[in-house]
Amino acid sequence: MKTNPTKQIVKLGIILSIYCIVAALALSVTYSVTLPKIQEQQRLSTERSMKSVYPNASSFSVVTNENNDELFCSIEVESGVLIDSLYMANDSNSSLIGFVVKASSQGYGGLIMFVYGINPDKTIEAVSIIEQTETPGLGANVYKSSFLDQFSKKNVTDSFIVKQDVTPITASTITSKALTNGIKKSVDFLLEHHQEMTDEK
Amino acid sequence: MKNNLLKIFTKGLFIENPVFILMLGLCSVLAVSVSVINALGMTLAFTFVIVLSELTISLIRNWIPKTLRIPIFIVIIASFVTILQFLLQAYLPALNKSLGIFIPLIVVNCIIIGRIESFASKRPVVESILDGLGISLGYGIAIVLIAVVREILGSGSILGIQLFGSSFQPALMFILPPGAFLVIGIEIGALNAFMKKYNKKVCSR
Amino acid sequence: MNLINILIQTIFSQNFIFMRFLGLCPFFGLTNDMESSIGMGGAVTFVTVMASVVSYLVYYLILIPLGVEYLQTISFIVTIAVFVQLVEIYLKKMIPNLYKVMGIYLPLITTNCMIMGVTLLNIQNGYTLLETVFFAFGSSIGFTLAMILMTSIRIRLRDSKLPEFFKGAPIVFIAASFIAIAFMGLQGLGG
Amino acid sequence: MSRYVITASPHIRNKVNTVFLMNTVSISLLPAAMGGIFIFGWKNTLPVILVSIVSAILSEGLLQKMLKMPLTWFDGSAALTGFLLALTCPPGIPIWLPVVGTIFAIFSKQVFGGLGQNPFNPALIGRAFMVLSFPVYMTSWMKPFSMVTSSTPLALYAENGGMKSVLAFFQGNVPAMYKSMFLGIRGGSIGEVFIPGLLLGLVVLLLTKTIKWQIPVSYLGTVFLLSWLFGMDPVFSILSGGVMFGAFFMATDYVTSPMLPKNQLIYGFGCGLLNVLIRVFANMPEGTTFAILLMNVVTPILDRKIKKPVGYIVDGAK
Repeated sequence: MKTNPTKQIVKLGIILSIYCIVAALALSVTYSVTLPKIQEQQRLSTERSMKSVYPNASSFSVVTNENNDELFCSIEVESGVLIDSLYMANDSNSSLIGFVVKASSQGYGGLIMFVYGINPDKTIEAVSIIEQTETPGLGANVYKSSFLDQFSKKNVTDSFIVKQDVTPITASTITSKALTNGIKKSVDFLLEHHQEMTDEK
Repeated sequence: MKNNLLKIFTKGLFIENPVFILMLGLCSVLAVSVSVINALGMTLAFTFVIVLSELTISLIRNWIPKTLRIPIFIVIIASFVTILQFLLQAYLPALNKSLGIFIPLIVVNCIIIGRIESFASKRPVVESILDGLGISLGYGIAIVLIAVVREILGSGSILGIQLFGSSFQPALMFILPPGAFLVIGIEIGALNAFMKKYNKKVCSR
Repeated sequence: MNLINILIQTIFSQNFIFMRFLGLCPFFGLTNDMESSIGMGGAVTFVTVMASVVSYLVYYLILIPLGVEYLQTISFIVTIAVFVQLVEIYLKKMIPNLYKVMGIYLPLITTNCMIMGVTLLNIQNGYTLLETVFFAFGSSIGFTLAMILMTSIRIRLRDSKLPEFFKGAPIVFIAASFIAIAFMGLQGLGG
Repeated sequence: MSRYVITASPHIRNKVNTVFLMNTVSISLLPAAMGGIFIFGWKNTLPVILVSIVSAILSEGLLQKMLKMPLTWFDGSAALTGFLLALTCPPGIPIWLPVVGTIFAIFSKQVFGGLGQNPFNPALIGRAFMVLSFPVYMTSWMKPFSMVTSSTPLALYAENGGMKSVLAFFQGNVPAMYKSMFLGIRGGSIGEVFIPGLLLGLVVLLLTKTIKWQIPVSYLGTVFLLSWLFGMDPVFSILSGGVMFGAFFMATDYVTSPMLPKNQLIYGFGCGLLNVLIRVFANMPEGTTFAILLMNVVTPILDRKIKKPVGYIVDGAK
């Protein structure tokens, strides 16, 4: 028994399309159900990283200009150092505690993403690593408090030079330099370009 | 009958272990076996996709034209993988992050398409689910066995709990790529040696 | 400069086989002799580059305008499967000689996770079309290089008297481990 | 063409020959080793060397027993592997480190069927394993004639921005830099620093016809020219790190390097090229270990593809 080949192809095409449509429908339903939850998770993870810098702050808001456009969104300060965004941290009386900078720097094994706080008295509040792909056991120790704590209360006018005023992670000079340099360069850039920040200090 | 179902379930564990014996789906096995937690998470993700895909395809196996079977299989697997991605992003974002690209890559895992082609597209639903569960368990056993060795030797911990004092120096190479190849090689060798001994014993009896 | 860095990284320091564990099935299955490794390498290179471009276009010209980026996984795998089918039909009809060489590898390619991986990473890394082409080309060359090196060792192994324990698959994995050790020295090449 | 059938190199099946060969290489290592012992003090070096040799011999015996292979642990090859490995270690490392390293090194040889079958240089695999696994210890160097830690000149080059900082370390005095580099008054591995000893060892190897000139000459020549090209002081480049040690004692290993002189030239060139590329562009300050290992992988292709060696196994020839 022979069937018309064109008819056959059309028939197969219709069958495959039905499968695809059913699949796409199922996916869009799942997507719309899970979407609020996914967005919630993303918001939570950003907030968690900012809370790690200013645990007492009650709200964080993106720093904007007069037109409500975000300032400092994905600005490359120098090759490898990127300011992702700048937030203001306010306490429950909505008075300013400090600024949170989300930035990244090119490390040994890829980008190191981190946040840190700048206090109004021009000192670093705390540094926290969001994401990194450094060598396990070496550069990956960048998240440890033994390394990060030395930035706390450091004045932004300090020199930030590894092996001088910053003790590197054991045998991971490149990673240590990447983070130190990332903080220093982004802070310098912000102080130079952000009027509001310098005014208040 | 019961015996037969049991056989379908257990064959994936050792005799037809997808990783150690058939050596399929190695990419994800080697990549995520740096820690036992990742290994368990990957097994969970894999189980979700293979069981649901086998179930679905076994249900509709009479409505799949033979010439279109591979594209339809792929569409169904890919749908379940995408659903899995949504679920992970919504409920287990940390796991989603640490498994990274190997979640969407479950789509091209040769184990799944192989089981569907050779089993689920021909067998009834219950058998297909059992087959999926058995294969997942075999996959899980393999990936966890590799991860246990790599995590102990490479990080000195298991499930993130430090096993030794601070003076213990883990050999970092085991959590680097060469460690993955080395550990799976030695484990397959050991398994072969074990099977040989076991088979000989069976024969002599 | 960035393009050259992408090439160097994908071929050496971020080699898809030794560092990223993608595309392992043919790496272990087809490295018994030089001809099939190079043949597979060629077929993979062709399909990876073309599939990357097509899936790039699908993503930016169809998925994004329609606002359905979440269909990425499913549309990419369908794109690759359809593309491989078309290549097979085309080669069979138009260039039968090439088909004879590449034909046996083509069906295996749809489930080669390197190709799917490359198309996903192109989007994940936010590459431009040109960067996509370089990334796809570099990774396939890196794949081919890995295939050739593995074959080199396996040729050597044929003459060896291996201990019983390691015969077969285990020694191939262990040899791959040692090549990966050597590749670790190239970390950082290409930035 | 030829009636001879050659199996994988080397063609040492005779036990006496193996022992003789291994001992020649071991003896030629002695001057460099003694230089290292003198420079870094016997307390920091001698235990490393002795433990390494003993542990290599023991692990060879143990592995051969476990894998049910013929016992050849006293033919000198395991001892040589241990000796070579110890000489590439930084002085003063914890004593368990060479033990772990030699076990891995011997494993990498036995796994392929023992001496003559291994595609990778065992001592180098052992060292690479140690560098990747315990990088903190393997990059802690010692200042000559003291117990103070210091950097190697290559680490200065890699981490602090090129020749400038190396020269600054030597107060800008180039002849003084050459002199102290030549005499081994610098941080480095036990066996790599004392250049006169290495050269003496090379002379012994060449005079006894243990090795041929091709690999060392093309290796060092390539390093010299390429580092010049990339703006590194070429003399500094060949005096620093383990290039000389690698070119004389590691790259020339019979089992893992090509057989034909022409291929040996290509092999040496490849080692030199990779070595300089790693030093200048990659993360590691020194690349000798990994450069030679990468060329080990290529050796079978060189031997079979570029030119078929005389006596290449033709199917059915017997």
